[in-house]
Amino acid sequence: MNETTGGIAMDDESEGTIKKFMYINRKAPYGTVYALEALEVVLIAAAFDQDVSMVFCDDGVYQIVKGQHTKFIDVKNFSPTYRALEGYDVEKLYVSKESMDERGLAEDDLLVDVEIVDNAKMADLMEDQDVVLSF
Amino acid sequence: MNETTGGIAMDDESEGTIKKFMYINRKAPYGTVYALEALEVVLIAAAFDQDVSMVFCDDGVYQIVKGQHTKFIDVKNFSPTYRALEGYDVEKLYVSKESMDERGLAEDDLLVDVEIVDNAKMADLMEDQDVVLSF
Amino acid sequence: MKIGLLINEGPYQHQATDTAYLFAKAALAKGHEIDRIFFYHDGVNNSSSLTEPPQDDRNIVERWSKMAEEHNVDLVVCVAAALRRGIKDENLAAGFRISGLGQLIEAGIQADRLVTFGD
Amino acid sequence: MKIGLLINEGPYQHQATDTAYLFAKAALAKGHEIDRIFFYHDGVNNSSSLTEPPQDDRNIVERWSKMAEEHNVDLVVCVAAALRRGIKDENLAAGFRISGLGQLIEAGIQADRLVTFGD
Amino acid sequence: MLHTVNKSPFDRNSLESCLKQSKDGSAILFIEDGVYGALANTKYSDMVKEAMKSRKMYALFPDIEARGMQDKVIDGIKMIDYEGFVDLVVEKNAVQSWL
Amino acid sequence: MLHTVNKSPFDRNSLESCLKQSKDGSAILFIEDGVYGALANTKYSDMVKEAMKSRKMYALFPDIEARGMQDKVIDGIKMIDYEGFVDLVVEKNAVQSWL
Repeated sequence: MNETTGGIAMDDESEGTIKKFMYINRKAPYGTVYALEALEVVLIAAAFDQDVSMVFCDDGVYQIVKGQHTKFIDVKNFSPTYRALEGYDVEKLYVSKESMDERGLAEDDLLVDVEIVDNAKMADLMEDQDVVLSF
Repeated sequence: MNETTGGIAMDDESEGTIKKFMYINRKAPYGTVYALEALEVVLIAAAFDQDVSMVFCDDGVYQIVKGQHTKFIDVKNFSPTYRALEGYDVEKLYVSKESMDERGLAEDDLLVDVEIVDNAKMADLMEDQDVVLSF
Repeated sequence: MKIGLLINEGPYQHQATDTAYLFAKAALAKGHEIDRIFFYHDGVNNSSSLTEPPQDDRNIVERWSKMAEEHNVDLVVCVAAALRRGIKDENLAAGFRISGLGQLIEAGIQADRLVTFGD
Repeated sequence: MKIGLLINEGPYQHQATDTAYLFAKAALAKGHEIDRIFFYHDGVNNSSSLTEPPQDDRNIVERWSKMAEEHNVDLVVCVAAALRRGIKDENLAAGFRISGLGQLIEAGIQADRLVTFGD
Repeated sequence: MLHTVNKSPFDRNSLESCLKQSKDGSAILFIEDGVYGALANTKYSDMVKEAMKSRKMYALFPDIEARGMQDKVIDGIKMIDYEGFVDLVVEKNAVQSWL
Repeated sequence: MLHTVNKSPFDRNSLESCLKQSKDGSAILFIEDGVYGALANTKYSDMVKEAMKSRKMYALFPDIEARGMQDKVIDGIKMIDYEGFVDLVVEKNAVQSWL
């Protein structure tokens, strides 16, 4: 457990608690490091047995678009990792309908299965969380 | 001279040249360091006897608004320094009319004398430069 | 109440660290506990012992160290983000420790509130 | 042609430094001269000798050092910005030197073009 | 829920995003360059006033004053200091920072 | 003159600012997250197409491809690589980066 939790042993207090964590991704990949380092947080978080959901809205929807090839900017293409999330039991992925529409993107453009929700539903989901981390 | 030029002696090649330098300020003060560090560049640049102009557009217009009091955010108020620019022979200050209008600002809100120019004139001024530095 | 903070930007470049500090100070003054402050992304640069701001400017790194000492605040720097950006034990300021991302999740679980400051 | 660059952001956090590097590499390959690269704001963090990215990632600092060595590019780090952010001679990577803002103006005067990369 | 906005609406889309994805009854706090979103007579004032009908809005006074905007804030936006910020965080169930 | 835009128009105002303050006949290059401004069928496509009537537009292909946008670029925007970027800088009298 120490390995996957980033080198710490969870104490008694945290072991019993299950909180709702939401990770909100609002930024495009590659232009800044937030998308990559947010993904690293979610992968670690998966080991803690909390209730995890991930949101992609605004330019964050570009993170999970198919067909990324980063060879010529000399940066690692981390988009395949989103497909691995399911194996970490991170299954609640929500994408903003309005953000998709503004960008002319369709569900078929995305490389993972997601639930597409409108702004009102997104606001409801957000309101229901214990901890919201936004990148 | 070494002192004011940041510790360097200008060589023969640079001594004879006079270029048009434009410093474009597009960001608000305090939220990021760009406004302050851009001002530091302009103060040094003044020692080089080049043709210097400064532009304030977009949120950059907020840099030169009167009445800034930074005591409670524990940061130095550098706005008085804009008034000192004249003493450094930096006299060409241009402010975007459209940026002022969108923000509901009037010339009277500004702490220095400036020339207010519209987008077309701003584009003309920019086009006329040898070196444009944008912060 | 137990409050945790996440800080995503470095010192001087963005106001985020200043706001986080002044928020933490106010929370401590009101008797709340600042459980842990986690430094991620460029936020890890808050822990560099080598910073030397001008005399008339605030010393951001020292402020954190002092807060850690006076109020027993746990200042945790993300190891992966720190290695990418050149923060290691040799230039780590007093009061900070380097550890894994699990510490951030743990802060989210243990604190009553987790507040993010960034760009 | 003589080209100068101004880099305003640190490594890994923003793509600006990557773009600047690939631009400089292409310019050198085409036979242009990269006269000087000036690192300002968080850009000074490009010169930290302590960075240690993951094995499968690019090493941004080393790339600059290598370029300086192979093509005699003058890599200048702004002293005031560097002190604020904890870059000093003791953690300055090979090929970089610390100097004043005058070097930026000088680059603007001497180079045929000055291109800014930032956030 | 408490939402914080720290970017100018002229520069970024975060205020608009926040208004669209926050619920009626939630609280919105303007901090740092976000305080430019709390001002009267700007391109964004009407959008903010409309949102104020269903949400409670706050602005961090130290940031307002730093920027010289103390006389320009929209009526009805409550000015608070860092202590008030802490109180809001304690009062609400969670905080979302629109960065 | 060459203008570079490195931010998404959805996130920042820099593309709009650039279009308003650049002259007819100038060149605009989309790089980094700026390439999202070069795409068809988005909220900003019409604004960009209108500007293309009087300005020459380029997009950095390595950035387009990194983001998986190779099939979505507006017709008439010229794709270039880093060498093409260098050529543009050399060709034009000065560069303004809209950061």
